[in-house]
Amino acid sequence: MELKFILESLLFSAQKPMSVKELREVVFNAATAEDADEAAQPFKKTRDEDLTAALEELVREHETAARSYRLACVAGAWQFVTQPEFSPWLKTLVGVKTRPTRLSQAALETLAIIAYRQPVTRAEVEQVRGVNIDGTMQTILERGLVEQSGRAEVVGRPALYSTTPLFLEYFGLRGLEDLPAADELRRIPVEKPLAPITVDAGLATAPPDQLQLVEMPPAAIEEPPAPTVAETQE
Amino acid sequence: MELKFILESLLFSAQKPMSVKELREVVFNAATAEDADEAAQPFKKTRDEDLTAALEELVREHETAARSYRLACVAGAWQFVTQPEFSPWLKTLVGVKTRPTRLSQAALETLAIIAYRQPVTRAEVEQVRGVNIDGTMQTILERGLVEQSGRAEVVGRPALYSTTPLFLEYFGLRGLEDLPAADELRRIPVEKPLAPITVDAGLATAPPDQLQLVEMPPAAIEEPPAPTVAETQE
Amino acid sequence: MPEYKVQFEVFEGPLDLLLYLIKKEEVDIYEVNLTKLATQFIEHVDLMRAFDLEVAGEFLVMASTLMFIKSRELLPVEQQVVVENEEDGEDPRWELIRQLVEYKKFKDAAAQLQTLEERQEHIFPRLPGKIEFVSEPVTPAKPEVGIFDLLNAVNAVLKRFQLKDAGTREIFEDKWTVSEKMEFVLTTISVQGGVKFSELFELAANRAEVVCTFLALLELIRLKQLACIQPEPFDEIIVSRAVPMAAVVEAPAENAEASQPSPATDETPATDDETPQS
Repeated sequence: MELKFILESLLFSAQKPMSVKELREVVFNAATAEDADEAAQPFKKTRDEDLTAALEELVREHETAARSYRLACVAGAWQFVTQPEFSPWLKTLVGVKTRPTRLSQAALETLAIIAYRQPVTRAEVEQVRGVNIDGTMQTILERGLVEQSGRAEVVGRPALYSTTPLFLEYFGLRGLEDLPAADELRRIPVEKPLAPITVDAGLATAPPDQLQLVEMPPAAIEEPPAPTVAETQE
Repeated sequence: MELKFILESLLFSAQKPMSVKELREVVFNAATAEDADEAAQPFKKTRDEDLTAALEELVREHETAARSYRLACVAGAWQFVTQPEFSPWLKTLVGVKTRPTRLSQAALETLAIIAYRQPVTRAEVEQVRGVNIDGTMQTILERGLVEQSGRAEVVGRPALYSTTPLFLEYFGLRGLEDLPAADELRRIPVEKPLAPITVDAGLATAPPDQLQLVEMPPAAIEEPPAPTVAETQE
Repeated sequence: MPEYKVQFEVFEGPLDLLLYLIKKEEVDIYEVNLTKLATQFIEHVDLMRAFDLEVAGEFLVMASTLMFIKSRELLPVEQQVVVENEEDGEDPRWELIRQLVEYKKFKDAAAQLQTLEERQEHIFPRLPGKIEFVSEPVTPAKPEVGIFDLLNAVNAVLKRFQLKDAGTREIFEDKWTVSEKMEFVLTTISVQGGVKFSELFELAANRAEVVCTFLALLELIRLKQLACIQPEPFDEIIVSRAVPMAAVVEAPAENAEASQPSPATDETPATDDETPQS
């Protein structure tokens, strides 16, 4: 029995990444258990160097095999991971497919305001955004990202809205305190500019050649425009 | 992107065994999602035959690679499993499997008859075994390995019994056709030797080669008995 | 049926005992001397009784069948009794052999199932941890920037001030207003055409100013004056003027020649046949 295959079978079946230490413990325990299997006993004195060497060899072998998965070491823990190019199918598998299309910019703004100012009334959000938010509120309510959390003690007792746990999940946040710049944004009231500064699109002053480099027509958004990418990639 | 690698990555990441149907659905959904990845789209029309062929190829490839795990199909669902020789370490890792106690010889015999002759009445099983099977039937019914599957259209309309999917899972069988020497045992009206049976051992009339076919050496149990199966399979 | 328990430890039934006896004789089922077998069977039944084991009815039925066969053998053919149930002169010896052969096959099959049963105890399925695709960045290049990307970016900028501010907690006058910053942002972009997100904050004196600038940015985006683009996931966000509707027509041609930066796949995957065999 080769050590590398033992480690492979362990990493293959483990529910979570395993460190060299954890692997050593399993190999040791299997060798010294009361009813230890004969095959397991010779590995009693396996050292960390042996383990590391075997793991490195496994990495090489799986790399050569070039299958849809590979052995990887992340933060000192070893695990099998799938190659990134299979993510479209894996996402479908784990049900990200049910994750609806991306939120619109309007919905994101509404959501951001609710997230930072919760609990908040619809009127307050509208005041900050300067537009009617009936549509976007409905969207984010339906998607379960916000919910009614009470009623404000003011005239008419309007509904108060807060974000839901799903909101945190959707954005990969551990908690509301994880929101970027939470402190500042909670405190500073957005001052509405007295007048829209440049509403008129015609006032663009940038020379055309510059514009072409930087400005991107909505159509170009899907694919990153080649020149810009090349410049900024590294 | 090759289909087999897509399936491999799915089975590699799935939390449970997946049937061809489930795999087809994932491949289809990934291809037709609103924001479907370009790489996923070409697999929209993948047929079950394509999937099965790809899976069979994967099985062969992993068998050839001879690593610590393999791709297996149990009860019509595909999954990666470790090779049995690594169980000393895996037991140490995940703890001893919580498998029910092993079946008694009597239960195994009853189960074998039901498996090969299903659907079958209790009386038919008793006839083959030559004993009353009330006790063993109760055991295997309770363990969910067999179930009542109808009633025979004969006097008294006795219950008919069949094996369950759990039966296949318990023994790690892909399907009923995977039962060892299935063809032979399903229909065996035993051929009557031409001459009457000998009173005296010396007068044996049955040719030895015929006899050898009938008796199965226990050694052949590990692997499905290759020659016998091969001859009768097609 | 308490009586079965004891017997089953020894033999699964009369057929099992018969097979055992045949095996002991080292002859094939078809070759077995049934007369001899009958004698041995009855001996064993007697033995079981002697050991005070309860003997099930099936053993007694089998014993009588064997006795019948044995007695028939002793008579010349013409004197043999014709049994009522015997169709086309069915030979009870053959009937027993047939039953034995059939039972033997299933007994073998049961042994194979047992092997499979034991084998399954040593097979462990792969139970991978759940994959999670929670955070958006996993999705490949979608350069349009969401509000949270911006927030993340400004957070990074703010962190730079965290250390600076740590010691001196002065109270700043609110020297900046969002309106002013909106003008600042627009001016900067007009002059430079487009700026990196972080450049907008380079001159900021403290966190309050950063926040002000950021809110200005948000407001301008809302007014559709600005567009934020992230060429690659995690790349620096580029802030530029939103394209006026009229200008769209002119722009696209430039982007047509999108390069195909597919990195040469020199490490061509080995064919699967080459995977190491051990």
